[in-house]
Amino acid sequence: MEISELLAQAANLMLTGMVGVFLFLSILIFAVKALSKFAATGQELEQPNVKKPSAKPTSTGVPAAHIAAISAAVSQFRQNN
Amino acid sequence: MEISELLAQAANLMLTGMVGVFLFLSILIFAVKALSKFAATGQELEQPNVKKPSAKPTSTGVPAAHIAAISAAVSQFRQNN
Amino acid sequence: MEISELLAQAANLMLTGMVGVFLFLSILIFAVKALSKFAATGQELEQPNVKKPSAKPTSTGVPAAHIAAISAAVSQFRQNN
Amino acid sequence: MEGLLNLWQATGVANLSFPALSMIAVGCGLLYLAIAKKFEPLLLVPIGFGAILTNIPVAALSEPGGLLYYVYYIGIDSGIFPLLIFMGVGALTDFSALIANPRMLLLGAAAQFGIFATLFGAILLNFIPGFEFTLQDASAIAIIGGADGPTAIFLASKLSPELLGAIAVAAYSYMALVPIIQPPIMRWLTSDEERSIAMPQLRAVSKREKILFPLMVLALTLLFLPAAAPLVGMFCLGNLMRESGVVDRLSNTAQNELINITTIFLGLAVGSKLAADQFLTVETLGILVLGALAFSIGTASGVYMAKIMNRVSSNPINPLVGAAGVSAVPMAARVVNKVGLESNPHNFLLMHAMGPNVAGVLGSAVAAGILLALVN
Amino acid sequence: MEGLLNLWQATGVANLSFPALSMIAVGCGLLYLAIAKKFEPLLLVPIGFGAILTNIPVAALSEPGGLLYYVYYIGIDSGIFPLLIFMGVGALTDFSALIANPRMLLLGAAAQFGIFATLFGAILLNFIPGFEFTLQDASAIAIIGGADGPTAIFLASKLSPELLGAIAVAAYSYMALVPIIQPPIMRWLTSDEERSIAMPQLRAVSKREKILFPLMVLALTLLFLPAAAPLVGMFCLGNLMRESGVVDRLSNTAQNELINITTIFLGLAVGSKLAADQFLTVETLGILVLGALAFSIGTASGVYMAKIMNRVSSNPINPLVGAAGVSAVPMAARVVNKVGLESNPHNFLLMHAMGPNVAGVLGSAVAAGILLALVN
Amino acid sequence: MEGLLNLWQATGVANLSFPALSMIAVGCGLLYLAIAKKFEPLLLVPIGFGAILTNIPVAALSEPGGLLYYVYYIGIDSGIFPLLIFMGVGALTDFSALIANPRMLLLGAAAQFGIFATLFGAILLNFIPGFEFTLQDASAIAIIGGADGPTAIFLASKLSPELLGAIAVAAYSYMALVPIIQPPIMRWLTSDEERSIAMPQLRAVSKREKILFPLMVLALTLLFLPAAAPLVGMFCLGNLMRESGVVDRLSNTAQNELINITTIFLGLAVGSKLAADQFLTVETLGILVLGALAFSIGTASGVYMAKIMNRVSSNPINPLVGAAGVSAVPMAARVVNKVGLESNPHNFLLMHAMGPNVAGVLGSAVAAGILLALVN
Ligand code: NA
Ligand code: NA
Ligand code: NA
Repeated sequence: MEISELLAQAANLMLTGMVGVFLFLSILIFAVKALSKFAATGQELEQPNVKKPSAKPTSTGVPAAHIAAISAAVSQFRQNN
Repeated sequence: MEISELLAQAANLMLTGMVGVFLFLSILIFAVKALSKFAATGQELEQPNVKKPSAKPTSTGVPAAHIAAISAAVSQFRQNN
Repeated sequence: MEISELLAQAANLMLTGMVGVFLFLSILIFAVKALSKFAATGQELEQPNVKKPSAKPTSTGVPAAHIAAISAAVSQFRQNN
Repeated sequence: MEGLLNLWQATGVANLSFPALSMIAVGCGLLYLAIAKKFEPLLLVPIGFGAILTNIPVAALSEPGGLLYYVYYIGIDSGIFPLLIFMGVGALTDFSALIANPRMLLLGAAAQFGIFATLFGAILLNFIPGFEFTLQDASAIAIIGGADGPTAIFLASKLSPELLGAIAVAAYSYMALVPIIQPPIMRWLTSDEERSIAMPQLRAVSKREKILFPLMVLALTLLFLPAAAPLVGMFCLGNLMRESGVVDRLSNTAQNELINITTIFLGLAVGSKLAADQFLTVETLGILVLGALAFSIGTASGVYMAKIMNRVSSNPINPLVGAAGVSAVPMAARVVNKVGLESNPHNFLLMHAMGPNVAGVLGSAVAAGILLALVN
Repeated sequence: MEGLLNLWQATGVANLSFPALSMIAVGCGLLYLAIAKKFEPLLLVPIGFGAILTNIPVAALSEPGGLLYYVYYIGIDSGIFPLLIFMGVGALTDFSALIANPRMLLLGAAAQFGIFATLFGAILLNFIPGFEFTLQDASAIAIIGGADGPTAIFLASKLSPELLGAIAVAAYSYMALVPIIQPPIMRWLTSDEERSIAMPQLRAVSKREKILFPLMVLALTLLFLPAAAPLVGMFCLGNLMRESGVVDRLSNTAQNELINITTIFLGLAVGSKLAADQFLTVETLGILVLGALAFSIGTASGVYMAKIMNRVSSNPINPLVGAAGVSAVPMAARVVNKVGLESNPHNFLLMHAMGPNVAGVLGSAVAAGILLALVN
Repeated sequence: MEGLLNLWQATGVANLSFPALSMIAVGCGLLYLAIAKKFEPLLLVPIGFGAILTNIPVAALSEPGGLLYYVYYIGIDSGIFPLLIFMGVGALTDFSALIANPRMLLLGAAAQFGIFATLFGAILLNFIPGFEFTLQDASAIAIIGGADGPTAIFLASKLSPELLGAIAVAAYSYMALVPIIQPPIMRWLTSDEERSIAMPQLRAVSKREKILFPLMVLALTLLFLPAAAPLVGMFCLGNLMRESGVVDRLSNTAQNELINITTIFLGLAVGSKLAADQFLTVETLGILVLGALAFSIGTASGVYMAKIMNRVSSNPINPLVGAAGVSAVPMAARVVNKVGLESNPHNFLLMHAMGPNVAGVLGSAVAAGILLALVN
């Protein structure tokens, strides 16, 4: 295949792809908003950042150092806000 | 195959099956009784309902709620008997 | 194949094998010594016998009784030396 | 524009059929029961999710090369997953109550009448136009009455794989419904006086008995019903690992990580059999009716057997414990305890019901072995 | 003597080639980065070790009958390992921040421009003699810009398996280099004032929303992009197991033992694709250049999108959080937080960056689905 | 009646053969040793149980379609299970004692004479009518002297799969019997004075040495004995994961769940090779005799080598530690410690014996590599 033809296809793919990604995630935005309204009909609320206690809190797939960093940031965040 | 013939086979299977199940489990009754006599020749006894301590007591394959219910029942049972 | 021929091959294998094993592990001795000199350029040292604390100390693949025995021996070793 | 058109033609909207949509609704229904109602969530979450995945158009997850296809052929078609689950269940089961009172095995035997009566009933259904169950189909459906998920999946995968999805869903659904199905039958068949019977405390059981028990069950299987050897054998291996006390790390792994991993995949694979063309049939309706029948008959037979034993025996037997003979461990035993407490608030039947309860597991494995030996 | 001669002829010294030796050096380099520099060690340790093993002469570990051969064909060729990792990642992901502020999804969408621009760039490279990338190759390379290891491996195994080794190594290496690649771009595109913008605290999210979120994502995938169903489906299954709260033992196993076991084997299998004849090519060089480009463009697009949104929106949006849209969870979000603190030491952006961060995971899975639908 | 007759014909009683019964007795014997005597229970429980299962008539668990068939072909025939065990053992092994005193490697080398002398002995047995061992068979049998289960299983599966059952059983049985086999030989070859020799305390070992050690072993294997690369490579991967300190979650999984799951299946698969027609042969008798011989010669060679080293070296070496060179970790090291304490109650040799002990693991992997290179 000629490179120019491939380039045309790639450009087309770039356009289609970005439109597709934006369409999909935009629909998801509306869906989440609808979901929140639906769910707002009285449910116990949780803090968004509070991790639910886990049976094995030390092994969550992300390096422990990251978790420590995140936890520190969150607690600082709370103190400062 | 005619349904009537199938029905005859199913009836036969029902009879054979129930006889087989009862035979097998009845033999097991005698075997367990023999086993108990054999084992009664002096061994440290355990309470039948005492669960042996397990390394991971919280994850035993049955929902935790069930275990809690069973434990509660057992302790009540002991208090009442 | 004649047994005598097999025997000759087996004897040859015995010789080659032992020479090979000794060669390999002897090279390893020199390599480890070289490694130790290389590594001696200032690093935090650990006691050779101190097991690093593990997330699940009780399940290390060797029977717990062995570990207990080894630990006991090690602590005695330290007291006596 | 051409790209967007191609993309549109690859969407689900452009490829959705009504049957697939209905099966996705069924999957959502199972998830609802599992999450909101807590009905056997460990199985119904992966089954429900697998049902949704398998019915997604275009994605072809259950066709050769798809994830669910691999999982089904590696784990279910081979029989490996139900056997691993059974090993884990064996490692989780404590047979003390049964060893202390082995007569309870008769209750576990009686409850299997639910299986064999339903087998007959499934063939009877053939008189209705639209049903054409073979003896294999009938046997696979009837095993729902065993109230034992892995046994049902193992037998169905051998005898009637195209019905496996409906059978597994029926089995787990009715196991979750035990607290609703059983109590009315139990109350109807017993008097308040019978339900108040107290049973003597169970004797202590030695470690040696508990170690030898799984080996003895295996020996009897070997001698009298080798067709049940895969199921009973793996169950006994798990139980021996538990009771021997020398391989705790293996026993713990069998009870936890191994059974968890297998459960996720088993559930997905079962769900992958809930494709529209296999599930949305009149047979599924028949299976659901027959499954309910099987549970009810099994419960009733257990209770009746206990009534008979109570009459002929010197030791009093509360007829309610017979209902636990269908297995559905430990749900059925808890139901017995609850119904018993209604009549006599000081009579705790839980441990007494554990005997027939685990006997029911053995009983349905034996029944499965008989069906494999005679029908296969 | 003959024996020793035979033994000599079976040594590596007598069979070593320079290319194999170079690849072993590459493997050692990856181990060095993983162990001494702590760059994505969970993946780079097994990948680096696998690269060494696969290039050991005579041993033939990656040829039929060898361990790495089995692991590759069972786990990668089938697509199973990346999907299991994705299930585990789903079980580890908390979508609260995204549900509280769903507009962040636009940032996750914008950052995918890194993928599609790189796709175009890869085809452009064909003008240089020596490069002959097909659309499949270009798509597989471009997905590096998704900053998501399992997505890249899954797509490459489907579209361009012979480039898989280089693509996976590039993806994980650049993910590890996020703290070095992103900050200059972020600082270059934003003013100090913009970087100091504080964002309003996130609202609380209910349990019901968190349970329904993965199901909704699955529903949209089903309707609009079923080609993404394997990836998105397994991700949503993991997340549903986490949030439903009724199958904690399955969720814990998916987050721990199952993902660990899969990670070891996935790494070894990826490493086994770092054979000299496949890796020491001019294409690899192109892939490394294009991968860096993809990350940079993705970062820039995310930041630009955030700037645009900040202008049109009533709620202030710190443009830095756009950089987290490339995913690379949670590294990119931490980088955002760190760069933000430089301009305003009281402005903690971490939780705000988690929204675009997890949106980026969805975004690149969607992009992968589009590529599978249109290019495959 | 016909049904019951069919059922009878499907029983084990009607199909039992005396050889199968004998093998079931052998399986029970292994279970007895494992549970009552605590002889290597982690392996002998699944092996013994597998031996019983495989000999159950009618059930055909080891024939195509049966569980044990799948487990054997997936895990042993491919070599995957022993390699995974070896990775786990590597993750469990601490090489500090060996790095501190690398001369101990000579003891690990000397003890391998048990392997090569037994190889010669196995061929000698061919003079007795009924024995017809090939060089492959003889090599697979001789590796029992390596006192290393996974190495023996890996080599036997490659060289002589039909002898695998007997070889694995002999290997694990003699490993369990180390406390009975070794002490008389050790006492016979040493004086009380020699046994009382105290050894200088071991120096501290740095983290860097421990990280680089497995990589160096791998490098030497690559250069000089690539045939040993699968075994040594997986062992080194496990050890590197342990010592690197950056992938603890992978290392823990390799040491625990993964090795446990593999052990259950490996044991069952080995047990499945204890079918009557393969085990009840005169070869098995020969294997048992040769295995005992191999252990004894290996012990003696280790002790002799230590005596020689003690004479030529400036640092005192207690000859007992040579016995640990056969590996059988950590049993052999404990036996050394115990026998040493009999002569000098203040002389704790355990840590000094760990060096030759782990050297023995490397030594037998090297010996296996040489056999694979020259005999295969
Ligand atoms: Na049952
Ligand atoms: Na992404
Ligand atoms: Na050895």
